[in-house]
Amino acid sequence: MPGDAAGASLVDVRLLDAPFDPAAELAAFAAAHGGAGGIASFLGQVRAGDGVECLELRHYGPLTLPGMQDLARTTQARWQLEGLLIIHRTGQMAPLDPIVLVAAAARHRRDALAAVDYAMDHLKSQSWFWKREQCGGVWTWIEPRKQDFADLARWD
Amino acid sequence: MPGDAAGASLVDVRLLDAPFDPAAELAAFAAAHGGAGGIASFLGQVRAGDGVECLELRHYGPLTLPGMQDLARTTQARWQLEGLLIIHRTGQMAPLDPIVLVAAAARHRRDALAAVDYAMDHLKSQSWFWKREQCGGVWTWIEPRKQDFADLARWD
Amino acid sequence: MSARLVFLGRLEDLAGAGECEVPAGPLEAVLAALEPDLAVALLGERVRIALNGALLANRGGIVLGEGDELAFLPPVSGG
Amino acid sequence: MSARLVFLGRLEDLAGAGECEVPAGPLEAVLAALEPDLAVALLGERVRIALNGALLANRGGIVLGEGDELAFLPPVSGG
Repeated sequence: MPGDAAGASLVDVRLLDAPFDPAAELAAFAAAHGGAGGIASFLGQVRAGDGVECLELRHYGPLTLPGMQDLARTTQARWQLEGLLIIHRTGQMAPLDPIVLVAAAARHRRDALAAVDYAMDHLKSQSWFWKREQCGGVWTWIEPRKQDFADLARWD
Repeated sequence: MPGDAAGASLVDVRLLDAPFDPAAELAAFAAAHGGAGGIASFLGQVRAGDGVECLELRHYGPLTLPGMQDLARTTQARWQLEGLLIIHRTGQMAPLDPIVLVAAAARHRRDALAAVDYAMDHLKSQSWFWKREQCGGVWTWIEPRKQDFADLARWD
Repeated sequence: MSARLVFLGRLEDLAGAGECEVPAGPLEAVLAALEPDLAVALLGERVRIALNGALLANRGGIVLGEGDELAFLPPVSGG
Repeated sequence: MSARLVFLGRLEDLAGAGECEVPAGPLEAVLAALEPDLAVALLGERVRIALNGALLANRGGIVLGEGDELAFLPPVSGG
């Protein structure tokens, strides 16, 4: 329901091809939804120290952002949220660069934490992203992990 | 084990009687533990719009901070974490003021999210804080909620 | 010779202060000298006590010495 | 008359490009004109396909028309 007025004000979903500042995004989100009482978040960054020189995330324009928006609406419908933020990078990233930020504001702590958990599991395993890593100058595509499917099955 | 070298570098527990900036704290935590890959957090703020003019948290010096440090060590022992931050306010706070910030850095998303969840449940129900709210000029002490005990029982 | 009682949460309202000086001696004698309403509240089964910062498992046989601090801790507030 | 094939993830490496122009027509004929290794990979059962941005439930009877875009989507990378 892209035209849904309530959804439009509560849900902020972005697919970015340039770096973003998670602290600034969280501060703005907390200010906008401060009345909720609680804000849970998860920030995924490119790991350092694994020998990965560069991480690249590819997406498919016609599917990736619409899929993230669907996920946001499903998440919002499943828990009592006062705000939901989903930001995901595409393109090439260096170690320590932010990849994904999910934040949920809710009156009740459980709702906020569960919504972040749910959205992350689905972003990781069901969103249209293909990832490759450069190590020692060689690019390798990353395959799905069994753990992702196990994570996902928790919500069935 | 206050003298434990690894614990000292991984765990940051603070009891503050003055305001703090959650965005700046999270940014510093993410920078310090960026190699972990994932950072989960929960921020509790004084709710706005409930008619609460002021929230006050009292503590008992000899027990409150040591109890938080014990909780941090228990949390760190239970999950694979690369960093854990627990900041809790005392004193008087206005609507939208930050009360509590818990953040956990881990290689695996589940560990970070579960650690934050666990630490919040125990901070809320087992830490030595007494809370009162001022509404219409009248102060009222807040009683324990059944939900807090239900939350806690999930970890038994 | 005096000791100190510390009242947390709603016990502070009842006591009219966050703490008070009391003569040292057995806890029963100390409580007997307080306002009856306050003494009853301090004896509530959900009220825990800490002597010089250490939680006590039970309150039998407590004798307050010079400079001791005994804190009365009602249930914490939660959520 | 031409259509476009789009290759995601490791299929791009195999194809040597992220996309390519092909003559319009039935999908079987389009695939038959590609490198056999690539055609086999595109037919993999875990590869999903999207026609003009809409995921297809199955790939029977697809005929590419002028300007159509057919994307081949291998399993996403996860974690």
